[in-house]
Amino acid sequence: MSAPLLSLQNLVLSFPAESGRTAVVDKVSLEIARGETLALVGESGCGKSLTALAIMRLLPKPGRIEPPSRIEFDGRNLIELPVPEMRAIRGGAIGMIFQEPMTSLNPVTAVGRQVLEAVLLHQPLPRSAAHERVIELLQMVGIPDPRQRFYAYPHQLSGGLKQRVMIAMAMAMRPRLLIADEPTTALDATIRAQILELLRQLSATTGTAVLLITHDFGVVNEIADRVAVMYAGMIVEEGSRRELLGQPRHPYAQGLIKSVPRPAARGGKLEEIKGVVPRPGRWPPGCRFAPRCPYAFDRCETELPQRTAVSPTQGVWCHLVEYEVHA
Amino acid sequence: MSSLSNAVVVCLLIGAAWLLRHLWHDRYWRESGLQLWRRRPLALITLAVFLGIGLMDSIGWVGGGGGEDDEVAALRSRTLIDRLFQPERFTEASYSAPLAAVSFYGGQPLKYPGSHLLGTDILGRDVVYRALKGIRVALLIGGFTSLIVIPIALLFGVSAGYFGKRIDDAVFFVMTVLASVPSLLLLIALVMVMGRGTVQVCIALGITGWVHFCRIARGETLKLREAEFVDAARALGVSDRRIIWRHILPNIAHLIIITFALSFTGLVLAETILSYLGIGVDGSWGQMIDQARNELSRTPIVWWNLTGASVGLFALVLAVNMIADALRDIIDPRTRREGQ
Amino acid sequence: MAAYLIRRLGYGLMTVLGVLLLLFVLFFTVTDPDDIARKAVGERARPEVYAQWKKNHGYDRPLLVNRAYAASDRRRYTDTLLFDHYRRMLSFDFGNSDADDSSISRRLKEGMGPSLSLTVPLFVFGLVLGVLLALFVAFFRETYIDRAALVVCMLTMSIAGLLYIISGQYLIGMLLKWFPISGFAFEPWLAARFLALPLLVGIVSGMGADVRLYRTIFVEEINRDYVRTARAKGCGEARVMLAHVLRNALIPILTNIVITIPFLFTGALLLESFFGIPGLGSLTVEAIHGNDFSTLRTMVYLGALLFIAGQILTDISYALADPRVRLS
Amino acid sequence: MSGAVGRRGIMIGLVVLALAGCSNDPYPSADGNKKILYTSFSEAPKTLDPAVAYTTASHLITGNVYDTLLEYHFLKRPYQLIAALAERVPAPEPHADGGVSYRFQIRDGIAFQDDPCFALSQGAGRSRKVVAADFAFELARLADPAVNSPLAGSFAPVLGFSQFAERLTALRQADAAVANLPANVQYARAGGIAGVIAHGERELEIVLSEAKPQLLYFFAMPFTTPVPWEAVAYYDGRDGREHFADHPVGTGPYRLASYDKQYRMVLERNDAWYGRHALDAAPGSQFPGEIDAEDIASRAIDAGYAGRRLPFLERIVFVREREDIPRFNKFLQGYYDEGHIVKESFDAVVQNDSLSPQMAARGMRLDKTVEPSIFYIGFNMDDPVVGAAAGERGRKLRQAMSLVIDSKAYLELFLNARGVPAQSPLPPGLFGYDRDYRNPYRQPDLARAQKLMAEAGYRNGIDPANGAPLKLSFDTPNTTAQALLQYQFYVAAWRQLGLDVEINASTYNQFQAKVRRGAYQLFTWGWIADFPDPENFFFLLECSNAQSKSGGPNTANFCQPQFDRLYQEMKSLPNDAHRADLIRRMLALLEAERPWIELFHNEEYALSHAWVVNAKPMGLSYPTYKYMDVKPELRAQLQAEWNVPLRWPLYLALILMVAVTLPAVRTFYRERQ
Repeated sequence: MSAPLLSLQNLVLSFPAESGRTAVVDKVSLEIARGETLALVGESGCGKSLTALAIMRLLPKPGRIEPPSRIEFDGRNLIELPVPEMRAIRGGAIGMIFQEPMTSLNPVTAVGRQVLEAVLLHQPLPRSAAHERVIELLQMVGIPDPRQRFYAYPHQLSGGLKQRVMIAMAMAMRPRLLIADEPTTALDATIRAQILELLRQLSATTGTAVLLITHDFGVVNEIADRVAVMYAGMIVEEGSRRELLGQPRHPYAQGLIKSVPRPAARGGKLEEIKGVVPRPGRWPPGCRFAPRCPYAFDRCETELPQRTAVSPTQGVWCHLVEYEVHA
Repeated sequence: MSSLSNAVVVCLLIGAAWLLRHLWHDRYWRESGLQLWRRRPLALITLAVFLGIGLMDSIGWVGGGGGEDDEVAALRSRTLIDRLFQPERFTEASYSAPLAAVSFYGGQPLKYPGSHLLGTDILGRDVVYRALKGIRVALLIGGFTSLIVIPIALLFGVSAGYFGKRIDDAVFFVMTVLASVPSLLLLIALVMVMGRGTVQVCIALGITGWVHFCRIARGETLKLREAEFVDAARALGVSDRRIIWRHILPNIAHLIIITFALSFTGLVLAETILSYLGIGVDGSWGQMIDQARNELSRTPIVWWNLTGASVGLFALVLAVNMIADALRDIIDPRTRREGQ
Repeated sequence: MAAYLIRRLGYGLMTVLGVLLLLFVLFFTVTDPDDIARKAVGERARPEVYAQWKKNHGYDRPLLVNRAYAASDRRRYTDTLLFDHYRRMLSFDFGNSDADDSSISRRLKEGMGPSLSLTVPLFVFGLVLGVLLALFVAFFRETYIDRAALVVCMLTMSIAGLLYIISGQYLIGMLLKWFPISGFAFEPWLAARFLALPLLVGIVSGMGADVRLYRTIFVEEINRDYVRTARAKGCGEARVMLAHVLRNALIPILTNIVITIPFLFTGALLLESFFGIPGLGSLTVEAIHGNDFSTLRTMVYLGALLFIAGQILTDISYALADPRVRLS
Repeated sequence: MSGAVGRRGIMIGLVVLALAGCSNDPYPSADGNKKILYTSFSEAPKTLDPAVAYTTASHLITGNVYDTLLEYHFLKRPYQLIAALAERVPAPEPHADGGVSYRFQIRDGIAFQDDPCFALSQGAGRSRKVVAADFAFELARLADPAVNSPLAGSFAPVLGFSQFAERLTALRQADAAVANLPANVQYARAGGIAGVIAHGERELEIVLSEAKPQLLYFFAMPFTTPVPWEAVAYYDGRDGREHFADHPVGTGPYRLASYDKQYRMVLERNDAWYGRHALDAAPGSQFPGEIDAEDIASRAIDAGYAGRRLPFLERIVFVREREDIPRFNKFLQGYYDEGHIVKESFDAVVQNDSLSPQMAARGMRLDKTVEPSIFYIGFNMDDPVVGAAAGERGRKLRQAMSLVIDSKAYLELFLNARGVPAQSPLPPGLFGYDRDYRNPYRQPDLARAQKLMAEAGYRNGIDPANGAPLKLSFDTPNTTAQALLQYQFYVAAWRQLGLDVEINASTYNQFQAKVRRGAYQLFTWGWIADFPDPENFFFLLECSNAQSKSGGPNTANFCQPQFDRLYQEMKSLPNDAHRADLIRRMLALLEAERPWIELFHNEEYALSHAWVVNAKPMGLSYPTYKYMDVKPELRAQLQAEWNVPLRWPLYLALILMVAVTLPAVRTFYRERQ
C-alpha cells in the first residue's frame, strides 16, 4: 500500500461554548489512498462536514484546529502550510463541492465566468485558452451545449445542472482529491443517480480520490470503496464497503444499516435506535454510544474504546468487539 | 392646559401598566424583555430617567409650594420640575459660568453662587433647568407624533395590504406622492401654513413620518396574507376582521415597535433643524442650540448653553438608538426563527 | 426591460401630478395672497398697490372655476389658479419670486451650480467612503476594530447635524484656519477651497449611519454559501470581498440609497445656509424667512422631481445590477 | 494586500482634502495689489430701480451708480445740502397762490454710463448727455402706479402729480395696448406732470401747490436721479434681457459690473464720470477742502486727500454673508476691509467705550454714529384694555408699564450698550431734539409704577373682573430664537407688576392678519428716517396714517385731535423757534398719553482695518465709498501674518488612524487559516 494521499491524525476541532471551548471533533484519524473513494457516514451533527472543511482550512470563524492535529496531504502537513501555499491547494490539488447547489453559486455572475475564475486563479492562461478549457470542463460534467450555457446565470439552471457546474469548478485543475459534502442530499432521486454516476466515472477516469460526506447508506452503496462511520465527533468503525455493509461489527453501525428501509423487508417493523445523539460538551465519559448501546457493559461507561482491527482493512472502536477478538 | 396634561399622564400610566401586565404573562414578550435588559441595561436606565422627568414635568397644578412672591407664577400651573427649580427666583442677571460665584461679565456676585451646575444663559435662567424642560418637549415630539402616526399608518397599510386592489392602489398612490416630497420641505410648508406650536409641529412631523410606517405595514401584510396559517384560518371560515386582529397585527407588532424606536430619534433630530429655520417648538433643545450657537465665538467662550442642550439631546437619542438596535436583534422574527 | 421602464416612467408622471395637487392645496387654498403681497411690497404702501401687485403675480384669479366666463367658454376652467399652476410648473415656467420679483428660473440657474458642486461630491464621497469603511470593518469582523467601529457609528449617529456644523466650523474654520469659514467662488480651484469644510462636515455627520448599514449588509452577504464556494476555489479574502461580496451587496445598497437622497437635500440645505454657499438650499432658507411662497413652491416641486428621478434611476440600476430582475 | 485597500483609501481621501489648498484666502491671488475694497452684505437688495429701492441693502448700489441734483456734505454736521448735478442749491420762490417753485440749473457735460440700451436713441453711440427731461421722466415714474413707488405719497404736494397718475391709469384702462408701449411714450400721451417743467436742456422747474421745505431732501435721494428712458424701455425682461430693476444705468462714479444677489455684487469705477474731468470744481466731485482736527487725529480722515478729485477706489466687491459670526471672523482674519461688530465678540473688541488694546494693536479703527432711528413698543390704542377706550385706567396702565422697562439694561444685555436710551420718538441730531429732556415715564421706578397700577384698579396686577393676573398679548412676526430672548426680557419686566404677558410669535402672514383685524394689544417695531426732519417721525403717530383707518404705518392707531393739529402746523415750517415750541408741546402730549414705550435709538459701531483710508461713516445709510481708499500692500502683508494655518493636528490625526488599525491587521493575519 503506497503512502496514503491524505491522512488525518488525531484531528481535534474546538468551538466556543458556555464554559470555554469544547471539542466537536475529537482525535479523528483517517486515511484516503490515491484514486480511492472513501465515504464518511454519520447522523447530522456528528462533525463530518466540519472535518471536511478543516481539511480545506475553511473552518467557520469561531472554530479552531487544536494541536496535536495533523493533516498530511502528499507528505505535507496542511495545518502548518503558509496561507499563499494553502490557497494554491484549495481548488488546485483539492477540490470541494457542497450540499446546496441552489445557493452555492454567485447569483450575479454567469456560471461560465465562475468556472473561468477557478481556472485563472491557479493557471495564468490567455483568456481564449481558458475559455476553451471551461467549455471542455462543462462538457466533461455532462452539461448540454456548453457554449451557450457559459453565459447562463445560476437562476436559469436546474439544481442538477448547478451541481454539475460546481463539479466542473472543483475539477478545473484536475485535483488529486475531491471532497463532496452531501452532494446529492438536496437533489431528487433521478438526478441523484446521475450525479453519483458522474462522480464515479470522473474518479475512475482522472484518478481523483473522493472523500464523500453523507448520511445516506444508499449513496455509500453506489460508489464508495471504503467507509468510515462517525458518531459524536469520533470514528467508530471503518472498513471496505463490502465488509461494512456485509458485516458491520460496531453496534451503532449495525443499527444504522438495519434502519435503512429495503424493499425486501416490506411488512417488517422498521428498526430504530433509541435515544438521541449527545451534543458536544455533554459527551459521556466512556464510549459515547454506551447510553444507547444494547450491549453496553461497565467498561463502556468508563473507558474510551481504542481501535481493534478485525481484518486488515476493517477496524472497530468497541470494547465488546475488542473482547471478542482477544478472547 | 394643566388639567388636560395631567389627565393624559394618568391615562398613559394606566395604559402602560395594563400593557406591561398583559405582556408579562406572554412568555415571548417576557423573554424578549429580559434579554433586552441583559443587553442594554444602561440605555434602559437612561430612558427610564428621561421618561420619569418627562412625566414629572407634565404633572402640574396651581398654587401651593414654596412661598411664592411672584403672583403671576402662583396662578399658573407649575409642574414638579418647576417646583423643584423655582425658576422665577432661581435666576441671575445674565451669563454665569458653571458653579461660578460671580457673573461671567462684570464679575458681580450671584444671587445663588456655586449652585448653577451648568451656569446660566443670557437671561440668567439656569441651564440645567432648561435642559430638563427640554426632555418633555423631545418626548412629545418623538412619542406623541408616533402615537398619532402609528394607528393611521396601520389602518391604511394593513387594509391596503390585506384587501388589495382598489384600496391598495389608492393608498399606495397617496403614499408615493407624500414620500416623493423631501420630508423637510413638506415639513416647512406645513408648519408655515398651519402656524407654529407643539401640536402643529407634531402633526406636520406626523404627516411626513406617516408614509414610512404605512409602507412597512403594507409590505408585511402582503407577505403575511400569503402565509399558510392565514389561508388555513380563512379556510376555517374566520372573518377577515378577526384574521387581521388575531393573526396579522400581532405579527406586525414587532416591526412596528422597531420602526417606532428608529423614527423616534429621527423626529427629535429633525426638530433641531426646524428650530434653526425658526419654525421649531418653543422650549425645545433645538431652540436652545439655536440660541446658543453663536456663543461659541464669544471670547472667552460661553460653552455651557450649547453643552447643556447637546448632552441632553445626545443622551436621549443614543439611549433610544441603542435600545432600538438591541430590539431589532431580539424580536425580529427573521433572526429569532433562525435562532431557535 | 423596456416595458418595465415605460411602466415605471408612467407611474412617475402620475406621482408628479399628485405632488402638484398637494402643492396646490398647500400653497393656494390654505394661505392668503393678501399677506404675501403685503410682505413683498412692504407695510407702508397703499391698499391699491397690493391689488396691483397681486394682479402682476396672478394671485387675483379664482381657484378652480372662473365664473367670469360663460359656462361654455373653455377659459372658465383654464383662466384659474389651478390650471395656471399646473401649466407653468409642467412647462418649468416658474414666474417671479414673491419677495423681490426676480425671475425664479434665473435664480435657479445661478443656484444650480453651487448646489450641485456641493451635493454631488457629498453623495459620491459619502457613498464611496461609506462603502470602503464598511468593507474595511466587515473585513475585520469579530476583531476589536469591528466592535469599536460599531460603537463609534452609534455615537456619531446620535449627534444632531446642527452640532456637527457648529463645532466643525468653529474647530476647523476658526481655530485651525485650514479652510475659509464660509463663502463660495465660481473659479474651480477657489471653489474647492471653499467646499472642503462643508464636505468634510457633511460626510462625517452622515458617515455613522451609512457605515453601520453597509457593514450589516456585507456581513450578511459574507455568510452566504457562494462565498464558501469562492474560498474553496482558492480566492483570497480580498478577492472574495471585492469580486463576490461587493457585487452582491450592491443590490441592497442601491435600495437604501433611495432612502438617503432626501436626507442629502436637507443636509445640503443646512450646509449651504451655514457655509454661505449661494445654492438652492440657501435659496430655500431665504424663501422661508422671506415668506416667499412662489420660490418655496418651486423648490418643493423640484425636490419632488429630483426624488422621483432618483427613485427611477435606482430601480433601473437595481435591475442592471441584479440579473434575476433584469431578465424577468 | 487585502487589508490595506480600505486603509489606503481613507488616507488618500484625507490627504486630498488637506492639499486642497490648506489656506483660507477666499480671493484670487492675482488681485492682491489692486485698489479693491472688500466688504460684505447680509440682506440682498429687493430691487435696484431708483424709484422703488428703499432698503439700506439696495442703497449700497443705487447710492453709487446714480447721482442726484443735491448731496449731503460728507463731513459737516448737522447735515447740509450741497450742489452735485445741480449748479447750486435753489432757494424756494413763493407764488401768489401760496405755491412755491424751485429752479435747478443742471451742470454741463454730464453723461450716462456706457450701456447697450442707448442703441435705441444713439444708433451706434453707447451713451448720451443728461438733459432736464431725464429728471422729469423719473418724477413721472414715481407717480406711475405700475412702478408702484413707496414714496409716491410724499410727492403729492407737486402740482398735477396725482392728476397725472389718474390720467395715466385711465389711458391704460381705455386701451390695453397702451400698457405695452415704452414708458416715456405713455407718459407723453398722458401729458406729463403739470408741476414739473423742463425749460430747455439744462433747467428743471418744480412747482409745489403748498410750501414743503422737506421736499428738497428728496432731491438728495436716488428717487429723483436722472433715468434714461432707453434703459427702462430696453431692459424689460423679455427674450433674455434683464429687468431694469436688476440693471441700473446712471451717471454715478461707479458702474455695476456684476450682480448675483445670492453671492457677490461688484462695482467698477466709471471713467466717464463728470467729476473726473469737470473743469470747474464741482462740490460733489471733490473731497471736502477743510477737515476738522478731531477727524484727522482719530485717523478717520487722511488730511492728504483734502480737495483731491474723487473717486479713488478701482473696484468695490460686496460678498453675501448670511451669518454674522463667520462674517465677523473673516473681518478679523483681514478678508473684509470693514465690518460691524457682532454682539458675541463685542467685549473682546470694545472696552470702556473705545477700541480694546489687542484690536488697536492691529491698527483697526472704530467709528460710532447714532442712527436717526427709533425702536419702540406700541400699544393698540383701539384695544378696550390698553387703548384710549379704557380712558384714565388705560392711561395709568400704559404709564405703569412704561415705567418698568429699563432701556439701559436692555441695551447692555442684547446690544452691548450700542444705542442711546430713547426719551421720545425724536433721535439725536434732529431739529427739536433736547439732550437734557428726561421723560418722567422712562426712568425705571417700580414703586411709582405699582402705585399707578393700583390707581388703575389693577392692584399688583390682579384683574378685578376675574381675580387673576391681567393677561395681555404681545404679538411679533419675528420667530427666531434670538428674538424670543429679547421679548422674554420685556415680559419679565412687566411680571414685576404682576402682569401676565404672553408672547405670540407667529409667521409673518399670521402676524399681518392679526394687525389688519386689530387683534393685537402690544407690538414692537422700528423706524429709520428717510431724511433728517422731525416730520418723518411724528407722521407715524398722525391719525390719518392710522392702521385701522387707512392701513398706514401708525400701527398704534393713535388719534389725538390736539396732536394732529400741532403736527399739521409744524409739518412744513422752517427750523425756527416757533417750530421748536410746537414740537415741545407735542412731546409733552406723547409723554402723558404713552401710545409708545420709546426704547432706544440705534448706534452703529463700524470697524475698519489699518489699510482703509477715510472710513468715517456718514449715517442716513449713505454709502461713502467714493471718498474712501485702500493700501493693498499693507493688506496683503497683514493678511498673511494673521492666517498661518495650524497643520500639526492633521498629521497627528493621520498617525493616530494608522496606529489604531495596525495591531488589528497584524493579529488578523496571524490568526488567519
